[in-house]
Formats: sequence, C-alpha cells, structure tokens
Amino acid sequence: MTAVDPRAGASRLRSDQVDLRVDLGPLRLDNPIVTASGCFASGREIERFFDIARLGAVVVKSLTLEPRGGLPTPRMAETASGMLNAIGLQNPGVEQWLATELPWLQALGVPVVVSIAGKTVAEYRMLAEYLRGQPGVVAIEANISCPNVDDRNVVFACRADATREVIQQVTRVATVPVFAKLTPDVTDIAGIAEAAVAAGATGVSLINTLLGMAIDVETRRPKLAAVTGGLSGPAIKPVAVRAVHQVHQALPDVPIIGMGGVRTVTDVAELMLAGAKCGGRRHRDVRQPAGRHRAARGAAALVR
Amino acid sequence: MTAVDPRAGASRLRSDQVDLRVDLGPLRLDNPIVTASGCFASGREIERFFDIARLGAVVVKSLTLEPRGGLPTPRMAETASGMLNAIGLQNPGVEQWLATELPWLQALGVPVVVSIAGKTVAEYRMLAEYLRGQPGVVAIEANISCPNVDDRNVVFACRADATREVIQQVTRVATVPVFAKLTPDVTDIAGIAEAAVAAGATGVSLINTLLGMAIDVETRRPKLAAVTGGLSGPAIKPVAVRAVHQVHQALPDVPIIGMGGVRTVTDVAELMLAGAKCGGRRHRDVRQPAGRHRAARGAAALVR
Amino acid sequence: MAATAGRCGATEEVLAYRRIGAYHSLTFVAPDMAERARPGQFVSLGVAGGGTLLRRPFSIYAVSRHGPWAGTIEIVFDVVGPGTRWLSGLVKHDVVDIVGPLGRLFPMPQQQVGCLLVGGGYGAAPLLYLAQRLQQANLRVDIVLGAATQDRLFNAIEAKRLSASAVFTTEDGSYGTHGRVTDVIERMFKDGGIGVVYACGPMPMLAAVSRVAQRHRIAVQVAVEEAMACGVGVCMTCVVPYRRDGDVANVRACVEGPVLNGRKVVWDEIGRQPVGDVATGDTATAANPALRP
Amino acid sequence: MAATAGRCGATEEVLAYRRIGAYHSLTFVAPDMAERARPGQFVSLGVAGGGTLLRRPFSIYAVSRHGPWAGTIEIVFDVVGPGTRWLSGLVKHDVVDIVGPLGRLFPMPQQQVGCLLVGGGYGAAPLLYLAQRLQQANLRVDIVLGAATQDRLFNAIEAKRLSASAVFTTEDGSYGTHGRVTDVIERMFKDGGIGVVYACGPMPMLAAVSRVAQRHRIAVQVAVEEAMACGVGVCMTCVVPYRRDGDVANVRACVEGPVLNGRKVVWDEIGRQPVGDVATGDTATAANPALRP
Ligand SMILES: Cc1cc2nc3c(=O)[nH]c(=O)nc-3n(C[C@H](O)[C@H](O)[C@H](O)COP(=O)(O)OP(=O)(O)OC[C@H]3O[C@@H](n4cnc5c(N)ncnc54)[C@H](O)[C@@H]3O)c2cc1C
Ligand SMILES: Cc1cc2nc3c(=O)[nH]c(=O)nc-3n(C[C@H](O)[C@H](O)[C@H](O)COP(=O)(O)OP(=O)(O)OC[C@H]3O[C@@H](n4cnc5c(N)ncnc54)[C@H](O)[C@@H]3O)c2cc1C
Ligand SMILES: Cc1cc2nc3c(=O)[nH]c(=O)nc-3n(C[C@H](O)[C@H](O)[C@H](O)COP(=O)(O)O)c2cc1C
Ligand SMILES: Cc1cc2nc3c(=O)[nH]c(=O)nc-3n(C[C@H](O)[C@H](O)[C@H](O)COP(=O)(O)O)c2cc1C
Ligand code: FES
Ligand code: FES
Repeated sequence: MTAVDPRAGASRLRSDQVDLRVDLGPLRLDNPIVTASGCFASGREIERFFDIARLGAVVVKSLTLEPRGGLPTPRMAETASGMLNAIGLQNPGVEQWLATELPWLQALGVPVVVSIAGKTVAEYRMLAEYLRGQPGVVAIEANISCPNVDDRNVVFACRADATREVIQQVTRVATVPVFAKLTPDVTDIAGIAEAAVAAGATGVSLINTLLGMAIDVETRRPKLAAVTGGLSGPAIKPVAVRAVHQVHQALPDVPIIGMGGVRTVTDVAELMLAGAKCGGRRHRDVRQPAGRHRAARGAAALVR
Repeated sequence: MTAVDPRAGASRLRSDQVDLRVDLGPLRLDNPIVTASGCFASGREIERFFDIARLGAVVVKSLTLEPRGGLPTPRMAETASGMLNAIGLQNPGVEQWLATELPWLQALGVPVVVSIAGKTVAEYRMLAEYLRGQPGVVAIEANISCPNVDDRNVVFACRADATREVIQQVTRVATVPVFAKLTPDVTDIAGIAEAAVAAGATGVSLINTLLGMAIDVETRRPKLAAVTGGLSGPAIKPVAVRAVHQVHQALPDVPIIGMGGVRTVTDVAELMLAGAKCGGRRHRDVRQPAGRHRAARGAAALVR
Repeated sequence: MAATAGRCGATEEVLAYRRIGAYHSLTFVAPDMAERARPGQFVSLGVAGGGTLLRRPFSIYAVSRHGPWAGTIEIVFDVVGPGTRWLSGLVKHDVVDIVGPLGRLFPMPQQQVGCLLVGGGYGAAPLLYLAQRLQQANLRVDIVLGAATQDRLFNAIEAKRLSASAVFTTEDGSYGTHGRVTDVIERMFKDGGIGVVYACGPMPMLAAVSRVAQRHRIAVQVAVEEAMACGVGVCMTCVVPYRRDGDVANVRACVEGPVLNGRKVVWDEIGRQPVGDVATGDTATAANPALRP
Repeated sequence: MAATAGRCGATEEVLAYRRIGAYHSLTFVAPDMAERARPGQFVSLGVAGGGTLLRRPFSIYAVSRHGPWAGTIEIVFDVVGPGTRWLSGLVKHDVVDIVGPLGRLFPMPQQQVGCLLVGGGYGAAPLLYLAQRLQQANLRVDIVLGAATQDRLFNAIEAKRLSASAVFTTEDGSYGTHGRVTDVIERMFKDGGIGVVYACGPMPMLAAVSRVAQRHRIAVQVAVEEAMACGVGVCMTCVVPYRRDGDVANVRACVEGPVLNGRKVVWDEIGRQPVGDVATGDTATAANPALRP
C-alpha cells in the first residue's frame, strides 16, 4: 500500500517552519489550498480520504433558499481533458444545511466559506441574512454565475449592473467578507470584477465553468439532459490563468481565489503566479480524493 | 505502408452516389469539409499530404494589408488537450499573396475563402477592395477577432457596433459573400452574430480561439512571449458546439461555418448537428496532415 | 473516519488479466479493499489515455481474502470506450489507482427465503459474488442470466455451480431461451418460493424486473448504473429519483446506491425534467431539426 | 507533389527500442522514409497519453536502406516530458504515426574541405549520421561533442570511429575536457584546415559556435530547435529571425530549417519583441511582481 497516514502529514505540516498563511483582505487562511464549490459537497464524504481540517478553507456547494432537486440525468459528459456538468444546484437548502452540515464542519475547526446562489437579488440578500453571525463561517462566496429570473435569465455576472446590485445587497447584510464568483463567459471580466469590488466585495473567485455543449452523434441527442452545461477541468486552465492575470492587472490589490483545471500543486502555483492568493482544487476532489496533504507545502515552495 | 493513394479516394468520392453538397446562402460547396484559417497557410505545404482540390473550400491564413513578421517566439504552448498560440498574424501581405499564392490555388481548382484581418475599419475595407473580382475567391472571411487600434485595442468582434461597422464596409465593396469570424470571448455571441448579419454578412464562422495564458512555474515566465494567446484544440470543442448551437437557435436561417477542436469526422458531424453547415478542421492539419480524404463522406453519412 | 483515511485510495498492482467470453477481467492485489468489500459494492479506477480524466466505476466481481497475496479483488468489464480500452491493455505488475470499496451493498435476507438473482451482460458479475455469500448462508439461489448473444452471457458455468437452478436467455437465441430475462422470471415468480430478487444489468432491465417483482409483491434490490463523476458522493452527477418519506428525492447512486430498493426507484422519471425545477439550461427547439430534443 | 502524397505520413512499426547512455532510441521499419531521408532532416511523431496532442519532432539519427526490413530509421531522444516518456515505453511491434522526413538537410560541401562537427547532448545524433556521409565523400571529419555529464555525451565510441579526431567536453569534467564545446573549438579553428562547421545542440551553443565561426570567417550550418506545432510549415510557430535579401525575416525552422546558415540567424533577436510590430498580446507589468516579464 502506498497510501500515507494523513495525520502524519498534518503534524509535519503544522510543525513546519514555512509560513503558509495567506491574507485575503481581512481574512487570513493558514494555507492557500481551498476547495472549489460544487465538488466537495460539505466534506462529509471526503473526510475518510484526508483530513479536511488541514485545508486553508472549505468552500461548500452553493446553497439556495429552498432545497433543490436539480436537473434530470444525464448530468455529466466527459470531454477532452474536461467535463460538462448540469447539476442544477441540487442542495438541501440553506436552513437544513445550517442545521445539519455547519455544526459538523464547525466541529472540525476548519474555516468555512459559504457559497450562495439565488434566482433574484432578493434571494441573495435573504441567503446572506441566514448567514449573519453563523459560527465558523469566515466568508461568503456569492456564486453569481446563475440566471437572473428577473432579467430574462441573463446570468448575474454577465452584467456589471446586476453584479453590483447583488453584491451591494449581500455586503449590506453580511457580517463576513464577501467574494464574488465570476463566470469567464463575458467580454470583459476585469470590468465585472471592478463592479463587484465597487459594490463592496472583498475579492473575487475566478473562474466558474465555461458554458459548453456536447452532442452524441449516434443518438443525435445532447449528451446532457439540460442541453448545455458548465465546462471544467484541465481543458479550461489556460482560461482561468488568463482571467486571474487580467483581473490582477486591473485590480492589483484585490484578493483573488483562483480555480479552474487545478489538479496538481504546480497548477495551484501557476494560478498564484498569475495573481491569485490561493487556489481552489475541484477536479482533484473528483478524481483523486486522497492525497491532498502535500499540496499546500508544495505550492508555497514553488511560489515563494 | 498503410497510407492510401488519395487520388483513388478522390475518384471514389466523386463518383459516389451520395450528394455531399452544402449551400452556405448563395455559396454552394461540393462537400462540408473546409480548412480553418491559420493552420493551413495557403496549402502549398499541405499538398504533398492530400489532394487539396477535394476540400469543400480552402480558408487561407488571415491576410493583412502590409506584410507582417509576427510576434517573437515562443509562440506556442501546449495545454491539456489544446494549445495556445500567439503568432501575430505573420503573413506576406495581401499584395504578395495575390501575386504568388492565389494563382497557385486557382490552378488547383479549389474554391478559396480569403480571411482578412485589419487594425482599423478602413484596413478591412481596403483588403476587401483588393479582393474584388479576384478569380477563384468564392467568399471573404472577415477575421474580426483582432484588436481595433482605433478603440483602445478592443477586439472588433467584442462589440456589436464595431462588428457592424467592419462588416458594413466589407460587404459594401465585396463582390462575394462575406462571413464574419467571431470570438467566443463575449457575453452574447448570438448578439454579435446578429449585428454581423444585420450589417450584410452572409453568415458567420464560429469559433476563433479563446484567450488563454500559461505560466512556466519553474522560470516564472509566461510560456508565450506575447504573455496571452489563443486557445484551440479539442479542449474547446464544447465551447464551439455551444456557440454554434446558440447562434443557430437565434438565427436559424444564417449559414454557420463551424470549427473548434475538430479532429475527426465525428467532430465535424457534431458541429453540423449543432447547426453548422460545414466544419473547419484545423487541428487535424497540424497533427495529422495526411488522411483527410475519408472525412467528407463520413461526416455526411453521420449527419444525414 | 480519519482512522480509515488512506485505506480508501491506493495504487494497486495487477495480479492477472484474463478474457472471459466477450469480457475482460483484472485481478488486483488489494488486501485492505478485499477485507472490506461486500457484494454490490464497486471500485473506481483511474484510467489513463487521451484526455480521459474521470475515474471509471466497476462492480466487484470476486474477492479473495487469503492466499499468497493476502487479499485480491477482481473486476469484469466490457470494452466500450477509451477507459475500458486502456484497462484491457494492462498486464501483470502494472499499477492502477483505485478507490474503494464504495457504495451500498446487497443486503442479505434476514429470513430463510429463496433468492432469485437476475443479471444482464456483465451485470452477472456482482451477482455471482452475491450468490457465493447466499450459498454460504444456506439460502436457496436461483439464477437467470440474459445477454444479447452467447458470448456476452457472463460465466454460465459458475452460475450453474452457484445455484439450485440456472436459466439463460439470449436475444438471438444462440444459447438458452430465446428472449429476455423478463420473459422467464414471470413464470418463476408464479412457481413460488422466491422471497427476494436481486438484479444487476441495464437500466431498462432493472425497471422491468422491478415492475414484475412489485406486481408479485416480492422484495427487489437492484444495482443501478448511472454515469458517475466522483463516485464518492460529492458531485451529484449520478442521481436516481427515489421514493423516500412519501416524497421523491434524487439520491446518489454512488453512496445511497448502487444497490437500491427497486420498488422505490421512480423508473419513469429517470432523465425526465422535473416540473418547475429548471435551474439552468435551455432546450433544443424546432429551429434545429437535425438535433433530437 | 501529388505523386508523393501519402508517402509523407504513415503508421510505422517499432523494430527496436534501446538505451544509449542517458538517452533512448527507437528504430522504425519505414522503407519510404529511409529512402528519402538525409542528415539534418527530422521526423514528427504522434504521441499518446494524457491530453497531449501535438506531434513531437526528432532528428533522424540513423538510416538503413537495406536488410530484411527494406529500410529503417532510428531516432534518439531524451525523456523531458509526457511525449518522450510515452515514447520511452514503446516496445517492438508497437506502431507510431510518423510524418517525415521533414525539413532542410545539412548541405554537403562542394569542395574538399575539412569538416568540424560540433554537437551538444542528443544534438550529436544527426551529426553522426552526417559524419558517415562526409566520410563516404572522403572528407576529413573532426568531431567535438559536449554534454553536462559523461552519460549525456551521446555515443562517443561512434564519434571516434567516424572522425579523424574526436574531442569531448563535459561541464562537470566527468569525461574529456572540463568545460564547454566553445572552449575547445576556438583553438581548432586557429589550427586551420577547417572549411565548414556543422552544429546541432541547444540554441545558446549554436549561437556561440556561430559567432566563433563568423569571427574566423568559416561557413557554419546549424540545426536549430524551436518548439513546433505543425512541423510542416503551415502554422508559423517555429520561426527564427534570419537575414535574407538585406532584411530580417522570420523563417520557419520546420521547412526553411532546421538546418540554417548560422551566420544569418539573428541570434540576439530570438524571443525579442520586434519594435512596432505588436499585433496582439499584452504584457505582464509590475502589478504582478511574482511573474517575471
Ligand atoms: C456502479 C457501477 C458499476 C459498474 N460496473 C461495471 C462492471 O462491472 N463492468 C463493466 O464493464 N462496466 C461497469 N460499469 C460501467 C463502466 O463504468 C463504464 O462502461 C465505463 O466507465 C466506460 O468507460 P470508457 O472510458 O470505456 O467509455 P466511455 O467513453 O466513458 O463510455 C462509452 C459509452 O458507454 C456509456 N457509459 C459510460 N459510462 C456509463 C455508465 N456508468 N452507465 C451507462 N453507460 C455508460 C457512454 O455514454 C458511452 O456511450 C459500471 C458503472 C457503474 C456506475
Ligand atoms: C527539429 C527538432 C529536432 C529535435 N530532435 C530531437 C532529438 O533528436 N532528440 C530529442 O531528444 N529531442 C529532439 N528535439 C526536441 C524534442 O522534440 C522535445 O524534447 C520533445 O518534443 C519534448 O516532448 P515532451 O512531450 O516529452 O515534453 P514537453 O512537455 O513537450 O516539453 C518538456 C520540456 O521541453 C521543452 N521543449 C519542448 N519542445 C522543445 C523544443 N522543440 N525545443 C526546446 N525545448 C523544448 C518544453 O518547454 C518543456 O520545458 C527536437 C526538436 C526539434 C524542433
Ligand atoms: C459537478 C460540479 C458542480 C459544481 N457546482 C458548483 C456550485 O454549486 N457553485 C459554484 O460556484 N461552482 C460550482 N462548480 C464550479 C467549480 O466550483 C469551479 O469553479 C469550476 O468547476 C472550475 O474549476 P475546475 O476546473 O477545477 O472544476 C461546479 C463544478 C462542477 C464540476
Ligand atoms: C496556429 C494558429 C494560427 C491561427 N491563425 C488564424 C488566423 O490567421 N485567422 C483566423 O481567423 N484564425 C486563426 N486561427 C484560429 C483557427 O482558425 C480556429 O478558429 C481556432 O483555432 C479553433 O479551431 P481549432 O480548435 O480546430 O484550432 C489560428 C489558430 C491556430 C492554432
Ligand atoms: S458520482 Fe458524484 S455524487 Fe455520485
Ligand atoms: S511548426 Fe508550424 S510552421 Fe513550423
């Protein structure tokens, strides 16, 4: 067996002389490795693979006001070095999550970033209200890569004004720093990031998935029941690096949480060199739930 | 040797009962396989690998008014299932091309689509003027995924108004159908396509590369001398299929030339099922210059 | 919990590769997994080759906890795409990254009842593993295996050895009864003596078997196969509509399944758009007649 | 032209894989390519494995036009990334998709002059192929090979066999002269008798050799190595700034090269942004101090 006892890794990491701490504005994390929302759930299923408490922070699957059952299957299609997903934000809803999942994460002592998703500006504000003063919650990630039902289902983060409105409402009630998670499917991502920061966001999370589609030529049917879906994985890493670089050039003082196609420590380092403060590993959680424990040190070693 | 004599393939193809013709508005092509601008040059180097005359059409490397030396090396970086390039439109300029390359292509009897690229609206118009009545040229592809020096280097195809202006000027002088080649790096590609068609474009070519970037974590330098570059290859196929689908939904009667990550016949068929009339194979010309001759029939068989 | 960490994921060595009819089999040296594996569970294998990133799930077919290798597990698979093609090229001593055992097992009957095992194609594999356990528990086992053709009937010999009676169906009539498994199980239910049905195979087969069992009010446990991205319960890719607490919920085939109560799966709703719950996504319209919606 | 179509691209069988010092070698059965190959040319190999799509270029090291296989070609390579790692795992009878021979060859001297061959690392491979041809033409051949360490000196034995004199340099002094090839060639030029220099190796070495040759007014032909996407001249990835008709043009290493006149390559401009010709791309600024511009 080549598997290593992660506890050993943890103590080695903690007793290490290297200072891995990163500051995301007012938010300090012990190390730059966080999870990316959506493929980590809230961690219960992952706990048996490694010690979650050693993460810089856990970013949980986006929560909505009401529980959501999500979209029909097939929800996933593999593509070259990537995958398409159309899950439809299946989640238990914010109330049940606060009752059952947060206490569990809190007991682990890991900083929790709560991702929220709404159909309207009002829903985002209500979600932020639920999170006021919740113990263990160190930040809110507003996943604004969602369709706005009040504006012909145009994704919030596709428009500077909708972005501004959502973030204003969320930061008004939030008791913790707010990060805006942006979609790369825009003409000017730096402009959207500026709007988010002007509206009070502490920083931005880059990038959400790219809108994509795949067709099975034999059945002549879209491979996803929802027709289109989000493209993620190593295929999109160059787009993520570029987006982080562009936003960092435009807003050098704004902390960026980078993600998109991260599989290895080198990938995290690449996003950090492009300007991110820390890197979200999503793909790894899907393909390689075990073995994260060496990541934080490796990334730090490469970047500093 | 497993290589096949392409002449045999050609005659088989031509005597075939299957009708492979496609109509792109007023433009009829013998079959739906075309090249994608930029990795076929003008065909001279490719001729020894297969019979160019069997292509539906040849789309040549974008031409500019003046000869261009292009960007410094490294101009290319491989990424997961894709590549980044920053060539900087190295080309001999329209005059020399008309003098040396067009007659050669014309002698082969293959329909030629000339891709043009300018720094200003005026340059596009002048390029279209050069092409007026040129024998063998069946269409113009306006590569408007280029920076507009008159508008802070914002790419023409990132703005509906700039798109409209370029296409208006080009169609005003052109004697052949005009296709607008669009970048996927926009919030609303269907809106840009509508602007192009409203300005007189016969159809659109989808998609150009996505803006991307890669960093070598060891040297801490961008892998491209130009820092950012265009992402192409199978990695982006889901974005291409989605873009074709979206534009086709919005403008069902507008002919679309689809491209992006096409390697196999199945890939061409996938783009055609999404709504393209024909498929541009670029990647194949880079990786697999030989062996195109079976493609047209295969794609037709899959789609019809 | 943390005490078991590391034991769920490991790089395991190939001990043997063999062909079984139209199928391939790989045996891995994996003492920890062998120790914990139960019939119905699966393992998730990292595959290499051309831009393929996601793990591939395979039912556990056979487990040995003794012998010189301290413990091995075996899977059976059909080559259908790049991942299984890559696996079929492995040879002894190659190593594969495996996560498992994963998922819910076939529950053992709590009483002395007759057990009917219904398998389609390689779906027979986990059932033969189950049959062994049921025999060890002195339960009567009857097996029905179906496939398109004879060479796709998985291991008929072992099925005979592990059962009181074994019936085979092929769609082309090349072996056993000409037809499908559902054509023969109806009669077997009528004959009586069956207390529980276990099934594994294509989804339409599982739906049909579940319906027949439901009509006869017989318990039915099915191992479903939904495309999986993570295999460990975090991504919500693999869901199946399932009746629970008087409601229908999307349960995850990888953790709440793959073994589910066949009478609770809402077979008709699989792949159907739930009304009023469309969070994202547009739909293909008549504008593109080439594309089937 | 069309008559040669099909002969440039084929799926070729591996006849032998072997190790040569720190390097690997593959020999392919490829009669057509063997027939047409000349020293300095290269072949472009399709490689598989993890999302790697572009072909990999390798100089032709050895060619046999006779024997039971009708014709073979051999390449030598160093494992530096996924493509070469994949190649190093090939065994006899595996097949690889090869395009070639490609590019411009080393021109043979038109007069009876002494030839100095200067190779760095695996850059020695095409030079040893050239040495054979020069010997056949009864020309005097001297060879200088350099490498970081002894095991990275490619095939010193063959270099001795194919030359009137062979000198070796290693950067760690583990074999031959301690230092670099440029440390020894200066003296050889002074000794006289050399009419042409042929060089292959890392770009900085080629630049240095070209400068020394230029100072001594000796002809110098270098085989450059620029990253290539297509390898056949269509994509403009592999360009080198080159003096031509009193001007500097970006010539393609894959068709106008890889063998170029070392005195015409504008070594200082490689990778430099030509002034006033910035068509696309932005630049990293001081805003991101972590990133070197
Ligand atoms: C819990 C579970 C247990 C399984 N057990 C076995 C087993 O014991 N033996 C075996 O041969 N296979 C089994 N499968 C299916 C197996 O996982 C797939 O055949 C495999 O992932 C295909 O990988 P590929 O790269 O070869 O093909 P891909 O290119 O991924 O797929 C090829 C074709 O198969 C379809 N496909 C892929 N995965 C699935 C899936 N999960 N369900 C239905 N269709 C799919 C694709 O849509 C495509 O048409 C199991 C699947 C699950 C979820
Ligand atoms: C005309 C020509 C002839 C060549 N002949 C040989 C040969 O005979 N033997 C041999 O071992 N190699 C040769 N090379 C280099 C060889 O092509 C690369 O080593 C190979 O493509 C690397 O592939 P990879 O997937 O293993 O590594 P990659 O991951 O592609 O590259 C690994 C590292 O090598 C660098 N690299 C990749 N390609 C090149 C290149 N062309 N030049 C410089 N650095 C590069 C990358 O930047 C990276 O740092 C030649 C290259 C050219 C252009
Ligand atoms: C299955 C799946 C579900 C996801 N769900 C969410 C989500 O709920 N909220 C969110 O902000 N991002 C979600 N994402 C996007 C990821 O957080 C991430 O931004 C994106 O996948 C790019 O990173 P990657 O390439 O590492 O996956 C999801 C991604 C995947 C693959
Ligand atoms: C090396 C290279 C050069 C290119 N040059 C051009 C060009 O000059 N004009 C143009 O319109 N597109 C150019 N493209 C874009 C392609 O035509 C195509 O739109 C894009 O690469 C997506 O297709 P692919 O994934 O099949 O490569 C170039 C692409 C590559 C890789
Ligand atoms: S496959 Fe990810 S939740 Fe089941
Ligand atoms: S590698 Fe494409 S032109 Fe040389």
